[in-house]
Amino acid sequence: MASRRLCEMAQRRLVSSAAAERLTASELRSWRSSLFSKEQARQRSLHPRVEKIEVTMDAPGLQGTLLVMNKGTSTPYSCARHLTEWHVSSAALALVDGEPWHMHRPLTRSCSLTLLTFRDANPQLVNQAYWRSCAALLGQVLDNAFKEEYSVELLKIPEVPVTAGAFCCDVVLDPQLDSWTPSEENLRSLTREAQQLMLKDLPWEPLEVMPTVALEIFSHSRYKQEEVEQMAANSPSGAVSVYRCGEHVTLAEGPLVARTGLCSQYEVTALHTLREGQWGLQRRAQGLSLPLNLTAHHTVWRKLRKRAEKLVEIP
Amino acid sequence: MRLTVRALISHGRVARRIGLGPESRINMLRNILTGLVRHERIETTRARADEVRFYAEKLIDYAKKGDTNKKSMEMADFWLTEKDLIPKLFRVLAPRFENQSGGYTLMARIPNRENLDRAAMAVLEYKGNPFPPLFPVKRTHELNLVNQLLKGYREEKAKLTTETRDS
Amino acid sequence: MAFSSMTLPKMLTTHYRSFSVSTVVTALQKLTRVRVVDNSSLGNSPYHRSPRVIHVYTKNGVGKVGDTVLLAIKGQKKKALIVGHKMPGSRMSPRFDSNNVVLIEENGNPTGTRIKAPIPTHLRKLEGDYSKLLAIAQRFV
Amino acid sequence: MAACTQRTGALARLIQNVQFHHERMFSVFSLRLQAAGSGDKPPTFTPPSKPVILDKSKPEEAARRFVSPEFIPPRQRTAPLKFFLERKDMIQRRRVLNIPEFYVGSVLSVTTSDPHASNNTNRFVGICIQRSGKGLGATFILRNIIDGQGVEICYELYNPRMKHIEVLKLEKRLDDNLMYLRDALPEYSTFAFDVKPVHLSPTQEVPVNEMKVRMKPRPWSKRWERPKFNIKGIRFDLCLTPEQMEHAQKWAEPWRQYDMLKEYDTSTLEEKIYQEVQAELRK
Amino acid sequence: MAVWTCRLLRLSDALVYRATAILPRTGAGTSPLGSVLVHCVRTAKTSTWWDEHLTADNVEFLKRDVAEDYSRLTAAKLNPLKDEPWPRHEWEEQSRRVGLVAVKLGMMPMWTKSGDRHVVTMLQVQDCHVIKHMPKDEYDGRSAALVVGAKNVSPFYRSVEYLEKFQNAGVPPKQKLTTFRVTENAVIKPGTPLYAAHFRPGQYVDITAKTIGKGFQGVMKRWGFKGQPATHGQTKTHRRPGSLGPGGDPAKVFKGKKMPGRMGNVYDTAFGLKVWRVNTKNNILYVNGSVPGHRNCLVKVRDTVLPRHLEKNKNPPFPTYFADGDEELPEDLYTEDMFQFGEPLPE
Repeated sequence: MASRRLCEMAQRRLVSSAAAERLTASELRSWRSSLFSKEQARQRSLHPRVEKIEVTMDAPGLQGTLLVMNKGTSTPYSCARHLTEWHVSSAALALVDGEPWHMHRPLTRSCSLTLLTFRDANPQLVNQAYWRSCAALLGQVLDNAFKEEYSVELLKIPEVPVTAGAFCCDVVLDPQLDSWTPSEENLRSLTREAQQLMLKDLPWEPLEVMPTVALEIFSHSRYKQEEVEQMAANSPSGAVSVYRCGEHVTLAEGPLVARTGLCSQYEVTALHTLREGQWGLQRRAQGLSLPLNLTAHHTVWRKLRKRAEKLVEIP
Repeated sequence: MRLTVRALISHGRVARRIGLGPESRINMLRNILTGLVRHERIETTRARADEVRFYAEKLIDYAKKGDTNKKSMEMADFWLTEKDLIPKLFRVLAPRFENQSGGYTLMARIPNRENLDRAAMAVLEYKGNPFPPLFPVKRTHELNLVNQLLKGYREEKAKLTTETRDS
Repeated sequence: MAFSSMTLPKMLTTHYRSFSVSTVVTALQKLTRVRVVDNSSLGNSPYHRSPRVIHVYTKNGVGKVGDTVLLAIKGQKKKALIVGHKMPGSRMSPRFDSNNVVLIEENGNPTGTRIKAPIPTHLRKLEGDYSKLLAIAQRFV
Repeated sequence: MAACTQRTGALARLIQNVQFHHERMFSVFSLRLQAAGSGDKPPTFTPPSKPVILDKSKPEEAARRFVSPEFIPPRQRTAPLKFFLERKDMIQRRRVLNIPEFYVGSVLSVTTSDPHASNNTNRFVGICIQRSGKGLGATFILRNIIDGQGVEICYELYNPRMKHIEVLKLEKRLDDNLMYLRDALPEYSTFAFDVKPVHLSPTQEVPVNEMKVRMKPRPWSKRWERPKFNIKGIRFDLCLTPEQMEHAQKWAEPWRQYDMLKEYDTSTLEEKIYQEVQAELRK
Repeated sequence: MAVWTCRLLRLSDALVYRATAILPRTGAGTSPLGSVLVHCVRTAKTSTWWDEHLTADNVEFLKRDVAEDYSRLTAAKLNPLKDEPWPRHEWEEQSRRVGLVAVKLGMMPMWTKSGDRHVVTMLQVQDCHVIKHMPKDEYDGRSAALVVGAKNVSPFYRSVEYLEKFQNAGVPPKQKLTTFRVTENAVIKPGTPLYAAHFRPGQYVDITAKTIGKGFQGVMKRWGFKGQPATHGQTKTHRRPGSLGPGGDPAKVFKGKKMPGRMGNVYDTAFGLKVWRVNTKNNILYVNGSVPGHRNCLVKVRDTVLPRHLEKNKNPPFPTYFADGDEELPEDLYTEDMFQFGEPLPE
């Protein structure tokens, strides 16, 4: 029975990788990353001439500030760099004409710009983006954490409200690991991985790509290809947003925050086993994180952490 | 009584020994308190500010009894050396703290005096004065991440308790 | 002659101000002026000097109720038993407005035949030594 | 003249009530009273309030509220639990021993058990000149003059040796502390042992005896004229010159009454303790 | 690195407030941030106060939640030995029990049946738990030890390291921790609550606490020297120590010479105090006489080491009094000769 399932799995994966040769996980990462770079360079070359746009800042204390930026090159981040260091370091997300916009995504038109931080009066957008980013970070950690002989398939990152208490990242591990239950120490090592990524302060680089490009990037994963198709169908422009952090390339439904260094307290709290799905035994990794400038006292943290260990039910 | 370790074992003698003697102490405090009622925010040495703070609060307590009360009128008359402030105490300050019991004043430490004595200084004020605030407004919003997490925790806990009560 | 110059009513002459104004702090010590409360002629006949303690027969030199002292009275030495003092003793025991003594002989027998002032009941603890003295007491408080 | 006869009548009643041991003292006492009566200010003697019929005609009044002062905790930072535990013991004791309401200035008779006294009890009558101590350590001092000898006894309210406390005359005086009776003329602290107790109905106000005492010549044990004692019950005009009274004001501290740090308002505390004690005693 | 960024952030945070105040841009005049007078600049990462980002509601909730936790932890420990009880041994000669940590409440008088008055100190045993067991080799190689703590404190102002000590025992963090040497047969499982009934009336105890600090004092107050006369030609010599010792031959002041200095605020022990009464409901010990330390201070109570009282300390509740045991105790335990306030008058 088990061997049959193994065969099926192998078949599925082989089908997906029919186009390319078999790669190890690290090679796969760098391959995806190089494709990402290529596409990024192509998109940049679409704007050979410097075109100026006017960006109106809209934030308390900054009303009426007008910045003249370059179209297709300047990002909200570069706008922040024209202001103060505080804006550079604490801005997590931008709001361009009322639309959430990643900090490193180039501006395409004259617009009004608001920089969002975690301590705004209404930080719901940022919170959601932060939760998504932490989940993406968790995915990156899981992708990287296992030995070469075990395959890891990251599933779609579920959208969890902040009040649920923990962010989640669904994953299907190698069938050999089906009977494996992570110990406390395993979770701690995952946490350490994440902390190291945070320490590196890597930016999340966004890219809007057409589904064909995305399909090429994720040509090794059947599941990811399906996800790309789904996302392309859902988005009005037909484009898919892809993010890269370090060498890891991931898909995301909404914008992420600017960089990993914005996380301050971060802990992987649990790795629950869900059920047998189409792609194998699904697991759900959960974690808890709080951003810089909003750290919690250790007693509060312990309470929240205890809660984050419970399985988050997604309807 | 002030809550200090000193007060705990001082057998009730909690008054600071400032000035030239008990009478001078009271007179000094009277003058400072009069200044406080007039300007609503004053700057003085830390010990004096701390000492006069108790009297400033008690005076409001008396003022809240109304100007028809004999004892409170006597107190106001004694503690306010400038008599034009008595109506202010009863008409302005007492109504301001109508719904509040205690905690009418605010004290903030400021850097030492640049004088020769380098005395530790403090700012003392009656709350609700028209001046710009002493401390930055606490910018804590219910919607920030920690509070949202705690909100989820609270709701879950409340649900749990109701469930256990029902069962 | 200081006493006669006082313009007191007549009844006050039996009062004790004129006998002892010693401080209250340490019950009876050397040079304390005392009031003799028995009816012995030695203690009651007038003399220009009030009786004084010249020795206290205790280890610390302070005499309380029940201690023996040596008096200088009318130019002679005489032993006496303390039967009350101004300094407050333990609770529930009386405190008197004067330092009272009763003159006793060397063997503990009282010199007088009657004690005029009330004496504290806890003197009865000394029943064995001073039974004769306690027998002539008029009143206990 | 009529007033005079009335007064003598009252005196006669009083004399009947009070039996004097000392013939001479009695004569001096009455003489002095007459002398005072012929003076400008007669010392006020409140005659025993006999008519209970009067009370019935009056509308129904609430009984006096009285919290014994030792129940009020002193002003300090001790855990309230300590006072609560002490109160519990005090109430337990009060269930066995009836400790009546009395004030400084009331005349009391106290019976104690005394292993040295005849048939093991000892009775003493005197005027209460001071109440002190809080909690179980509360004390009061009775003063009397017996055979011309001033005697004071400090009683502990909660000592198991206390057998019986009886109020012979419930009244207050002008001061809260009558220690100056030590320096006053002896008749002010002379009380007979075999007086019948005067009944005062529990709804009636406790009368204040506004008697002012005459003092022995100075020096006194304390300088009672000093403002810190705040004595009202002494005829200072008889023993001090106006200059001396003026001089005593040198030690006055007029600011003291305005020092709010020294205030200790126990009214709410008193009310709470009263309710608690009543509830406990009724059990 | 993280710390540094954080610090910079905070600084820049502050700078922004100030910048807005100094350079009012167009439309920024009404900003509430522009009117900052006093601003606390924090430099270290850990120096946030615990309720910095929390709303008042949440602060309230957390406080309540912690209190609930505490009561739960305490309640759970009321019967701690059911799962895996440690063996209990019988008392023997030479056994040494654990002690208690108690709060000094104050003093009050008590009377014996014969009417003698004694003053007693009331000690309240408040949330006293065994925190840790240290076996012989871990402690000092001579005897085992138990760490006992008392008086719950808020976790919001304690370090993580301190709170970790209490996690094994599963009890709320305590204000005071002390170590008691015990014999091997008297060890108790961590997390066990200790009660006032650990001691029984008639027993004798030693009490250790920090004395009231008196500050810098002269020799008369500190060591009880006699001083010099007030008059008779004294010049500036009334309360001075006088000679410090012989001159030429030793030519020095001997070590340990009593001199002026700081007085009090050191640990002191009162030995051999009799326990007159024990209140089992409120956990109060009534101990004879006075006890070092000020009111509301935490004192350490243990069986006395004085040999003359060993006879009276025999057969105590061993290793401690367990509330879930078979023993039913009345609310108040007295010694036989103590007068109980509710009882009828003695003769």
